[in-house]
Amino acid sequence: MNYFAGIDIGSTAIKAAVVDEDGRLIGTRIAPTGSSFHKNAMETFETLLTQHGIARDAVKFITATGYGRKLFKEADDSISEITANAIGACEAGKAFGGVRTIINIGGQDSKAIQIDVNGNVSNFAMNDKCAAGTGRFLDVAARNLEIDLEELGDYHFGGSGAPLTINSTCAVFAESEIIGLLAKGHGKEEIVAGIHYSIARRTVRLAKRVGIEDRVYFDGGPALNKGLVAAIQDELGRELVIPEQPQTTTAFGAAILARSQYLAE
Amino acid sequence: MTNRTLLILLFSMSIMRPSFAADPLWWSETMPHAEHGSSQHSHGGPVEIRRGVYHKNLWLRSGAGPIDARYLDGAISGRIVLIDVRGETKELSGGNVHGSFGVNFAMPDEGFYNLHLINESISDGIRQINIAKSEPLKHSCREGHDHVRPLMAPKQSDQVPLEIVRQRMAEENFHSLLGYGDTASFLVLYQGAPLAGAEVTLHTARGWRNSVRTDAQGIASFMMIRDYYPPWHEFERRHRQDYVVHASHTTDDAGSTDGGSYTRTRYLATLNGSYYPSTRDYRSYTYGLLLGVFALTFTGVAVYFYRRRRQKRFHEVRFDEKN
Amino acid sequence: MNTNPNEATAPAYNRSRQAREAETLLDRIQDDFPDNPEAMRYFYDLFRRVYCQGEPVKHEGTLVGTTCIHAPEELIYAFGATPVRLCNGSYHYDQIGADFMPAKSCPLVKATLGSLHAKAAVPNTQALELIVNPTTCDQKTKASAMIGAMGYQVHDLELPPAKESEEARLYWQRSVRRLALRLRELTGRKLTRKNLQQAMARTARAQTAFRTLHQLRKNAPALFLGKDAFLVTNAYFFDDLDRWTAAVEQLNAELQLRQMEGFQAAQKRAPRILFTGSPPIFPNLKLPLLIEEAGGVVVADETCSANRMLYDMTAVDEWLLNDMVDGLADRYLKPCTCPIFTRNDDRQRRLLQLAADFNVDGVVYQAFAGCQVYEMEYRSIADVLAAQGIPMLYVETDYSPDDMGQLSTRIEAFLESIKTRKRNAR
Amino acid sequence: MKKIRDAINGVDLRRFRFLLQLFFFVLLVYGGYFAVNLGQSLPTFACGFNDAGRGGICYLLPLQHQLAMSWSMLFGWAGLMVLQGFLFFALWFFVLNKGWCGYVCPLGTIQDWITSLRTRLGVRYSRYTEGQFRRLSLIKYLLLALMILIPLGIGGALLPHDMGTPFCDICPGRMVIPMFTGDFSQLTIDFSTKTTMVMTALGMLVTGLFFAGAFFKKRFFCFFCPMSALHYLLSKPALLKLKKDGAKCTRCGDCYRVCDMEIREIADEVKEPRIMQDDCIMCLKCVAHCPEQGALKATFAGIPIFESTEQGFIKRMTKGHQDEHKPQ
Repeated sequence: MNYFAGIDIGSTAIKAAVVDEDGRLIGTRIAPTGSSFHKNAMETFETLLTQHGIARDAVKFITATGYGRKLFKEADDSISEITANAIGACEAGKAFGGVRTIINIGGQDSKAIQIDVNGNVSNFAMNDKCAAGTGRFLDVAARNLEIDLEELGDYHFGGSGAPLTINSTCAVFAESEIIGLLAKGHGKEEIVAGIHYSIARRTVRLAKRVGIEDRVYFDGGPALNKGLVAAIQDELGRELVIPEQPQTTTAFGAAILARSQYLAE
Repeated sequence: MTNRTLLILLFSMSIMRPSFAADPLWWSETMPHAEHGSSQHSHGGPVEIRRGVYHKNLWLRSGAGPIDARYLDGAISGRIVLIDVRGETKELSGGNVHGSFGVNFAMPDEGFYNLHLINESISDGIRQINIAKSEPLKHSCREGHDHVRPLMAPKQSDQVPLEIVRQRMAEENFHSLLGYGDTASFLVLYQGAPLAGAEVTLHTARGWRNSVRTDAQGIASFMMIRDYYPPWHEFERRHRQDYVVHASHTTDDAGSTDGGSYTRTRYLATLNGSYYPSTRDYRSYTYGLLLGVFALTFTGVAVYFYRRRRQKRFHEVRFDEKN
Repeated sequence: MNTNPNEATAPAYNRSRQAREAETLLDRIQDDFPDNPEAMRYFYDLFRRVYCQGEPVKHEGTLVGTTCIHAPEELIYAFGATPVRLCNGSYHYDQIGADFMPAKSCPLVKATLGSLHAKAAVPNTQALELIVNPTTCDQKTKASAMIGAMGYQVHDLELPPAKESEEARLYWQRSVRRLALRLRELTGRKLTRKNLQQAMARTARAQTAFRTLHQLRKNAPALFLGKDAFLVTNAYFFDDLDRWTAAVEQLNAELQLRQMEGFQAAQKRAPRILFTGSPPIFPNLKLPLLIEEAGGVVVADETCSANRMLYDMTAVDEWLLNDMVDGLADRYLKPCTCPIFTRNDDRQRRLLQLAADFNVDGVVYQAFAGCQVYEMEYRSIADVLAAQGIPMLYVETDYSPDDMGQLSTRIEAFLESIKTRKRNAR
Repeated sequence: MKKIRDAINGVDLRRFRFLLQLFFFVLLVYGGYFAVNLGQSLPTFACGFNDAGRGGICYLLPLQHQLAMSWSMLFGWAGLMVLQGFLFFALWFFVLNKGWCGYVCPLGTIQDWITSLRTRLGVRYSRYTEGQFRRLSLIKYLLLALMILIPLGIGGALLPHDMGTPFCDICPGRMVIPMFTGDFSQLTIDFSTKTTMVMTALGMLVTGLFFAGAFFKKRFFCFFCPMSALHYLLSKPALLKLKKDGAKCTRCGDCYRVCDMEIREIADEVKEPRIMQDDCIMCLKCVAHCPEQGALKATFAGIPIFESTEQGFIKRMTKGHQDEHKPQ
């Protein structure tokens, strides 16, 4: 049996995915990027293989994606995460009846991608170089509020009052604004909801730039944050399609591409 | 008795009376009574156009010059022969044309037609043979101008004993007009040969006349005088005036005919024609050039100052082309 | 990134920050790509000498700085002076220039100000006796007084904000004639028919060489990479006119040879990119380099550091000074597709025609953060390109290298989408 | 084939045009001496007053003449003749379109010679402002209307007969062209009637203006030429055409710069391929001065015969650069 792997080396986490000859997802694995990401990436990949009892030789083609894709020399090919994300989302979205718009929030960036029925990118937009509206923004906020990243979702729904307005979109200024709000005695719940809405507004603006069509697929780590999902849905005015494992869509896409590239050759 | 009937009486008498026959007979293009009908101007004098075909009216007049010659009311004896452009001869009969005796004939082809009247009478033992000739031109610009050159040459008739042939001017074409100051030359032929020393007289419309004798080649030349002096605003560039040329020749031929016997024979040939104001009479180079030069200078100077002024007012930067 | 400053042989100058910036880029241009044309060596060496070793700019007579393509250089040459284009691409000077201009303003103008302010700037223009500053965009217009305050003589060459009307044309012609007066004062020489004719002949020869190069880039597969093309046109800013022309003619000859041999400078299916928007000026060739490193090839451009500067040629009807100068004025105004002008349609049409002529697969639109006119024209350009089915990537960036990673992702994704599109089209 | 095409497109138009104009000038002004006769329906100023040398006659002369016929004739059998003349005129015209103006017209050629004299003297040309241009451009239609209405009025006996050819009276061609065969008889004022006096005086004024105007302004008279207006009315089906591919145009305005007739549309119009305007004289200088491959072209019966090319432009400009010290 031949297998194909996709490795997404992102700014905060390394994601690996393996598919079989029929394109079925065999397994995925997520690990923090850390400082020596090359070593970590290899480890993640190899651990994934051992978990599923796949020999290294059986993996016929590896496609790397993410910021570290160029430096991962073990890969057979590399692909930008936008394309990989589109392919992965298109494939994963089939379970939901097909998707045409993808919103991805990563550690350092956020993207909106429009794809055609075949999963080809027809348009995309990315945030500017600042970290506003990205996973990093959530990170900073969570640290300021002294709560875990995973708890943000629960806080979002826990508030009694309306979400507060966070004016600053910049992660650095938002930090001081949050501290100010805390000092004024506002509840963490309302602040968290405010942060989610702030990100949601930015994200939706990005999505509108590429044009929203059909179902909207939402992936990336922050897609696990129920509060953020609710805020985006609220701003967007429609339901989001969220995969089971939103972090690995891109790696899955890379793996699918690895398979089709191998079969094409 | 009205004047008119008296005139007719006088006329009929005059034909009877031999002394009248001494007056020259000549053809005229000028309509005797302007109120009759209408004619159109064309290159070659007045014509009547009937269904696109040019017709010429010519009236016979008796008398020395245009100023005192009479139109004839009744018929006159003699033959009227028309030689058309192609040289074909046709006898015409005269009749009443717009109230006076004359002929009317069609001129279908472009070019010169020759009309001859030959009339003779005897009185006091002198046989007088009148030969009145006219050389009308038919030309319409619509026919174009390419065919003109071969048609220009004058024709001679072998049917008349004494003939005056108008010589063509230099560069003459169908549009050429005889103007004041131009020289008109006539060749006098007797029995087809140039006749030297014959007396030729030219009468102009206002009574001026001049007589010269033909030279060895049989040619007599006249310079046309200006005899048209209207106020300038009434000046007409196309003011047509008749002239008539007489030439006579007397021989000692004697004999007798139905009219009696004679001891001498006198031939009297006439040829009529038209002349016009010369361009020199109404055109001025001086004023023309003055005006032209004025316009040129004025425009030139105006543009120069306009450019200068703009340069100053807008501080327009212009470059000196002199290196 | 790939840095290997050759410190052993380079002089001390090499240690300055901006020299290192230039060095890094030159290394990337030279070493990261195989099969650079032999004739490009002249340009690589030229940039190393001028940017890394601080060689003074070669010139005859007075050196006259220009801050935009609208300054008619033939006039400057005709007065026996040498023009040097001061538009700067260095991040180092951009940061210095930030002292003069708001941080959010155009990096090009900031860098220009920075380089004028810096001592021993690069390119080394020594003492500029006059700077001709066309009043193009707001930032260049306002830079005039700042340059003046640094002690330079500045001539504001007034440019109308629209170019369609006859009034604008006449206004500009007057403006150019006034520049001639100023140059006469400066040089003390007279403008003659012969001088101007010779100056025009020189630039016409240079433009002819450029046009030949431009046409050679129509070839598919590409004979020549865009990064080199930008380097060539950037050299025109400061290089000796005749020397530059000869080098380009040599390059053309080599490319023609390549054409006959069926050479490929990039992959056969490499997406052909039309570059438009804010000008890539050495050493800020970030975007064209990223495109070509990601496997695309820049086959044509519509920027004022290359095509817009050199493509359009002067026509003269009567070889009289007045007609020649007016003809020059027209050439610098009428065909210009700079977004500072009121209407956008000439630029739209130019892009569509370039896209058609060069068989372009996609357009990359660079807008310098702070260059509002390019930012504002983005939508209208995007619309006409979309109507023709030509994909476009809009990139807002500046001279800082911070966004390199993110940009490379976007560019790669863009090229990948073009490739899929082409695959599907087949 | 491509070589021939390149050679044509790279032609030195100035020279080519000079020679062709000279040829036609000799043909039309001196042709009569060589028995050349092209008839009287020529769509160009082959002046009929040049009796001796003319190789054909400008259609405006017979046209005015014919229209001055009495109405009964004009609207009767003679009308057919007028139509026939017009047909011949139209047939001649269809061949060259306005090329008759830029290449054949003797009066135009004379103006080009005057222009060339001016450049030799180093005097710059004048241009109209846009407003002036728009207003002056209408004059030719006015003249055309008068040129038709006045003879018609004469035919209807509404106007004096001596105005029979009103345009010829004021056309500088009548004065200027016969001079070339030594006939100066037209340089006069005709005092025979008031009308002729006024008309001939106007004629002389226009002649003076013509020389001064043509010196400062390229093709000065052509702005007012009623023949040009008549041409334009017939120009659509003509064989020779001037076409523009707007997509290839960079609107650099080079064509407009060199245009003797200051036609802005040639540079600004990018949608309509049929670019010829009413003032155009089809000198094709615009095509020669266009640096964009195929942006402007002259076609004959749909076949491109002269096209703007980069190479041709560069060749012609290089020649201009080299003609040092010798303007023109």
